[in-house]
Amino acid sequence: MSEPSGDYAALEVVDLHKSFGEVEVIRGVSLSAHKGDVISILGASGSGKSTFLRCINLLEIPTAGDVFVAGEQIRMKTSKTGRYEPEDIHQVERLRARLGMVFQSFNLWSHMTVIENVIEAPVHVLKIPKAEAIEQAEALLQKVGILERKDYYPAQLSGGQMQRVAIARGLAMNPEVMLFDEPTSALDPELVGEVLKVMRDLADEGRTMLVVTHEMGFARDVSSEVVFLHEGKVEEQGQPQQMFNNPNSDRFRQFLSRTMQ
Amino acid sequence: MSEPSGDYAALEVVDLHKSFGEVEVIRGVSLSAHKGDVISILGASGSGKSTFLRCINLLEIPTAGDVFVAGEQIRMKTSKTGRYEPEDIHQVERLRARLGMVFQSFNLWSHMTVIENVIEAPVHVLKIPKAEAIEQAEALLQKVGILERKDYYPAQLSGGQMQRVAIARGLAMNPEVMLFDEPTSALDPELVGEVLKVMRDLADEGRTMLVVTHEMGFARDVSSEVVFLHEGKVEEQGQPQQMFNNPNSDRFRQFLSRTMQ
Amino acid sequence: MGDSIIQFLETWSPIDIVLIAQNFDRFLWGALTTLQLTAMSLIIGGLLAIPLAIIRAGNNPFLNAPVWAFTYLFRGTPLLVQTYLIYYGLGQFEWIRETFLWGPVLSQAWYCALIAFSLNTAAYSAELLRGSIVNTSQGEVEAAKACGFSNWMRLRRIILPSAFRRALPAYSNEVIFMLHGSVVASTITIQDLLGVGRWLNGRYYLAYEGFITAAVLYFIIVLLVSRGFRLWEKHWLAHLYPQEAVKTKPKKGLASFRI
Amino acid sequence: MDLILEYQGQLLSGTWVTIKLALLSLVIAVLFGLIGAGAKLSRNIVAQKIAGGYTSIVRGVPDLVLILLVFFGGQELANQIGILTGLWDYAEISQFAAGVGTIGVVFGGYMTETFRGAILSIPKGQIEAAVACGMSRPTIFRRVIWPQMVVYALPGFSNNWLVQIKSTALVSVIGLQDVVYNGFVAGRSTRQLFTFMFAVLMIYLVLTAISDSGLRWLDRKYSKGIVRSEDG
Amino acid sequence: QAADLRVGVEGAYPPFSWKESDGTLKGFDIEIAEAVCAELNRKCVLIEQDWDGMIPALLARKFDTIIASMSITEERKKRVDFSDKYYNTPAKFVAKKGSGLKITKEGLKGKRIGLQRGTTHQCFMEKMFPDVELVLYGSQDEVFQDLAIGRIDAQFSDSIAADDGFLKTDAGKDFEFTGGDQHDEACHGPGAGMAVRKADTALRDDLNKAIRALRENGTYQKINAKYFEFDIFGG
Ligand SMILES: Nc1ncnc2c1ncn2[C@@H]1O[C@H](COP(=O)(O)OP(=O)(O)OP(=O)(O)O)[C@@H](O)[C@H]1O
Ligand SMILES: Nc1ncnc2c1ncn2[C@@H]1O[C@H](COP(=O)(O)OP(=O)(O)OP(=O)(O)O)[C@@H](O)[C@H]1O
Ligand SMILES: [Mg+2]
Ligand SMILES: [Mg+2]
Repeated sequence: MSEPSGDYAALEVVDLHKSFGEVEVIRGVSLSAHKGDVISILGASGSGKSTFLRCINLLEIPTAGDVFVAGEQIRMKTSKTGRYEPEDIHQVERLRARLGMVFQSFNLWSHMTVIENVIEAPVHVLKIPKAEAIEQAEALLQKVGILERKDYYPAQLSGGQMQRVAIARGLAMNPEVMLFDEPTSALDPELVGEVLKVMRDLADEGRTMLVVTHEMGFARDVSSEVVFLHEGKVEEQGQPQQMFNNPNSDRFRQFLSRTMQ
Repeated sequence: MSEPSGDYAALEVVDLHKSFGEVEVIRGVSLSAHKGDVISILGASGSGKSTFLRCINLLEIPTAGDVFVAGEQIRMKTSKTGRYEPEDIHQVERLRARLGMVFQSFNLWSHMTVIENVIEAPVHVLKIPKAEAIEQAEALLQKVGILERKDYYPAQLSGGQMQRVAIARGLAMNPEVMLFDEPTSALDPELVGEVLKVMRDLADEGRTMLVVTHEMGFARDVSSEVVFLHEGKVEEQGQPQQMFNNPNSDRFRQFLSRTMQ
Repeated sequence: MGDSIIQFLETWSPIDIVLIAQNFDRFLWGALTTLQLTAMSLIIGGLLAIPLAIIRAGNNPFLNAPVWAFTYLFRGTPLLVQTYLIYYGLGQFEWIRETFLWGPVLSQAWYCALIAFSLNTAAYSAELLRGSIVNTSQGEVEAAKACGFSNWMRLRRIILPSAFRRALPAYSNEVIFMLHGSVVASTITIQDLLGVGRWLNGRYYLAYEGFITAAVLYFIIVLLVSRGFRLWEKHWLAHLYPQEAVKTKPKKGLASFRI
Repeated sequence: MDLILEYQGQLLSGTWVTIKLALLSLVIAVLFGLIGAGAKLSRNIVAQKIAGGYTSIVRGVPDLVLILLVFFGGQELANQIGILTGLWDYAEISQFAAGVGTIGVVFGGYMTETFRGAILSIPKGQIEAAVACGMSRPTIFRRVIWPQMVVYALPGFSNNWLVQIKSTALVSVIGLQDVVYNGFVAGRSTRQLFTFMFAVLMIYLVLTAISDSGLRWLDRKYSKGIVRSEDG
Repeated sequence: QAADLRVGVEGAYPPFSWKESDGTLKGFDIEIAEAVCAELNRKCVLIEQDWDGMIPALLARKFDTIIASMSITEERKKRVDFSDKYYNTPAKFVAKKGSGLKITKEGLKGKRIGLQRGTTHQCFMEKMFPDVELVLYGSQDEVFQDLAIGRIDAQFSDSIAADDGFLKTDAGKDFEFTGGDQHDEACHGPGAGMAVRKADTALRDDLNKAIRALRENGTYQKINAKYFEFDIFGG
């Protein structure tokens, strides 16, 4: 999978651990995504997929392990109270800006219109001039097919539309990697398609993406690699064709049989 | 269908009409249910099923037409302002008490426990002594399989459990006819079964029932008669076997093909 | 020994504890007056509020308009002014002083306060209760109709019991506000808790001893009252929460948001 | 009516004092409310405890008692501090200052709860989305929390404000010549207390009615985009 | 010119002090205060203060002296210092004409007696008639108000204040003094003085000098004559 070039990976995670209180939810997961990779993360509910994704941009602070974004390591330290925590919050903020995140529940800012949602971070984090940000934002909204709704408020949109705006918002930062946490599972069945289509387009464009999903079709057809998590560990990992046709582990086989009917 | 005896029907509706403002939603529906009949009412969304059911116990006041409960006509009059309205609200209340109604959204009284919900109307409408009402209620709760939850509040129950309590509440009045308005469509798929089972048992017991439903299996297997409403009119009516196997009208055929996949 | 403690306190304490202790029984009487006045007002006001709320929730314009005006007037103006109006204002009129009500009721500060407070809390409680009557689940009302309940029975058995419960948390605030408001009594010669504080200060020419004592006692009373309400809510509102939610604390939005 | 005209100067100047008092104490209340809400939501236990104590004292002690305490006791305290530190000889705590300060601080306690509730009702996900975009804490507050908090807080704020205007009446008890005091004095000297108290009542009704409609207008204006549940 | 003299006054105790419809203060106390200031060659700043906060406000230095018909008493002397008296009038009960009220323990039993909170009269009543129901008011005006409309059976106060502030007015025409002069040395003291903080001995001495001067140069008598038919300075 990993390219042999001396080039660094867009995202690299090394031996990540995360506990909530006593319970260890992520128990040593490593993964690297090179430019253009589309990695699908599968796993049963509670297997730690969301937690893993949230640890990458430090929405959750990992208990151990390293994260590299485009070769730059997020520096961590152990505080006086014995907690593992980021050394420099500004570095964290800077690297977060290079990772676009799309949530299951969209999380659009409800007091801003569609276009305001999209330009917010470019203008206030990347300090791009507003006019330029608007231009880029309109191009992105065009791409996700929702330009004509740019002056609507989120509450006036359907779920599928909101998710497409959320994707545009993530893209607007021109991130190294886009992280998706079950982007379609809060949608009504008839709205899932429109979001998946946008994601397919992104993959075709060569975007680097990490996608937690229950959409087996997407995982099989679109991703370049599939990671199957089980109880906080990588149980199986590989190319989608091979994994779906000849699952190695019993657990993944079980998982497939339960989800694909 | 209708028995030849001189006996009156448990419920008889004659040429019922109902308009909301300008729009006529029920445009002349007649129907009679004899003791032991289970009549399923089918129809597309907006065809007027709920409105028809609600007109029967005057939750909506019909614009024209007559309703007889166990042979007694609900007396209507035309008021000075030209509105068609019940002549004697006490008669209406008395006859409503002889029709049990189960709503899509259960509508349990949230400030009362399960058992209080069930005995409420018998004690305060039928003036049955409380001890006796409790005894009967417990038997009913036993029948719908929820006796062990009798001291819970509705908010502490699952949807299926709530609906079974609502059925017990309807039965507690020992009504001539039970009216069901899509009793399962607010339930999660895995909870539908438990409610349908209770309804099947009621049918087997010989209860007279009018059921608005989208559950084709129930309509076909359990009901003694099926009425298909289309735009406020009876489009087709008959025995379930015959109707499902050889639909007469194109509309019913379309309806079936769309709903049964 | 005891004397030397008193001696010490008299010389060194920044507040005159000895004087407060000597007059503490008066403070307790004052507290009792405050409680009596508040409780009576709440009872009378509450009883008035129920029919008013029902009228306000209904749609009879002839009844609704005057009740609306009443609640608007009493909610839109200070309790102090309402009390002055009744206590000082009514005495302006000869004919009122000649009615039979004057001697036993209107000439007594206590009753004037009671009238003002009751009307005031009636106005607030009526609006509160109206809100929760209007928000009663329509489905539950229909279910009662379908069971053959008459209008009156629906109100009595379904709508009001449910509305009372849902109004309870807001009502507990109203009770606290009434307790706070009852200090107005001290401005019309009533020796309530604050009245005693003011008496003490006036009698011994002190700046704050009386007020501090009153403040502490008010604080304790409010604390006990809100504890009581919390217990009552737990008991009475059990049905509003799923069983688990009663046991586990609700998660705070930002509490888990770190960086 | 003639009498009211004769005393209209007194009534108007009193009304003006009442309005000034209400507006100034509102500024203090909002300030204290923001600080209090910040403290309650911070992870600093000490700040939480202090803010908790503050709100429960304000909730536990009637405002008139506090006003009297500040007006009489506060002056002595201020003098003592001045003497001990040698910074000032006498710092006047006027009736106006005592009124503004106490009412401001008291309603700051209620505002604390309002603002805290408003911040908590901002969906957590929206803040996470801002974090994920790399926004810094101040930016998140300024761009995401504040604009929404204002809207969520508006109903509670309106409510507090209406109560607060009415509370200003209490300063008449410490002799501040607001509309109640002036009305009362006028009524006393003319033996027409009903007439004057009724006039004062009407003045308050006008003040609250104006505020009420103003706040409703604001609410309509700012609640675009934000779907709020019925209550509040 | 020396610093302003800040004087605490009441404004609700006619004829000694009251407030006009335009908000200005008038009355015997007010004029005496102005005269004292003039005598001391200091500018007067009159500060209105409710009676029951008068001494606390003085102690808190909200003003420098109280000129508000405050009687010189032992109890008050514990907290503040007084100038010599500037007038002395007896205290009396006022009740409805023909009420037949007897000023004895038995006669007052069950009666509601109104008086101003924090006055020497409160001290007197609590000492001499501990079982009588006292109704305490913030100002003397309110006492008259309630007496007139019958909320209290009688009131007890300074006789001049009652006479001019009530009996001579329209509202008081059905009322009369009853029971003669009441005096208790411990409570009532030698008369009304000007209160100062204990440390302010210089001011006290100045005030004494001013009072003497006013008596001697006839200013006092002129003011006195505007309000009363006899010399209220007392013996
Ligand atoms: N903030 C938290 N505190 C405590 N436990 C948590 C927290 N967040 C997640 N967990 C626990 O961590 C485990 C993994 O959760 P996670 O949300 O990562 O699962 P998931 O694979 O995303 O599942 P799903 O498919 O349901 O979203 C679960 O057991 C969950 O209960
Ligand atoms: N209160 C009302 N006011 C106006 N129109 C109404 C009202 N209630 C129902 N309607 C209209 O009457 C028509 C029939 O509604 P009804 O609820 O009876 O349909 P239904 O067959 O029960 O549909 P569904 O399967 O969606 O429940 C619809 O067009 C609906 O919009
Ligand atoms: Mg998840
Ligand atoms: Mg329906």
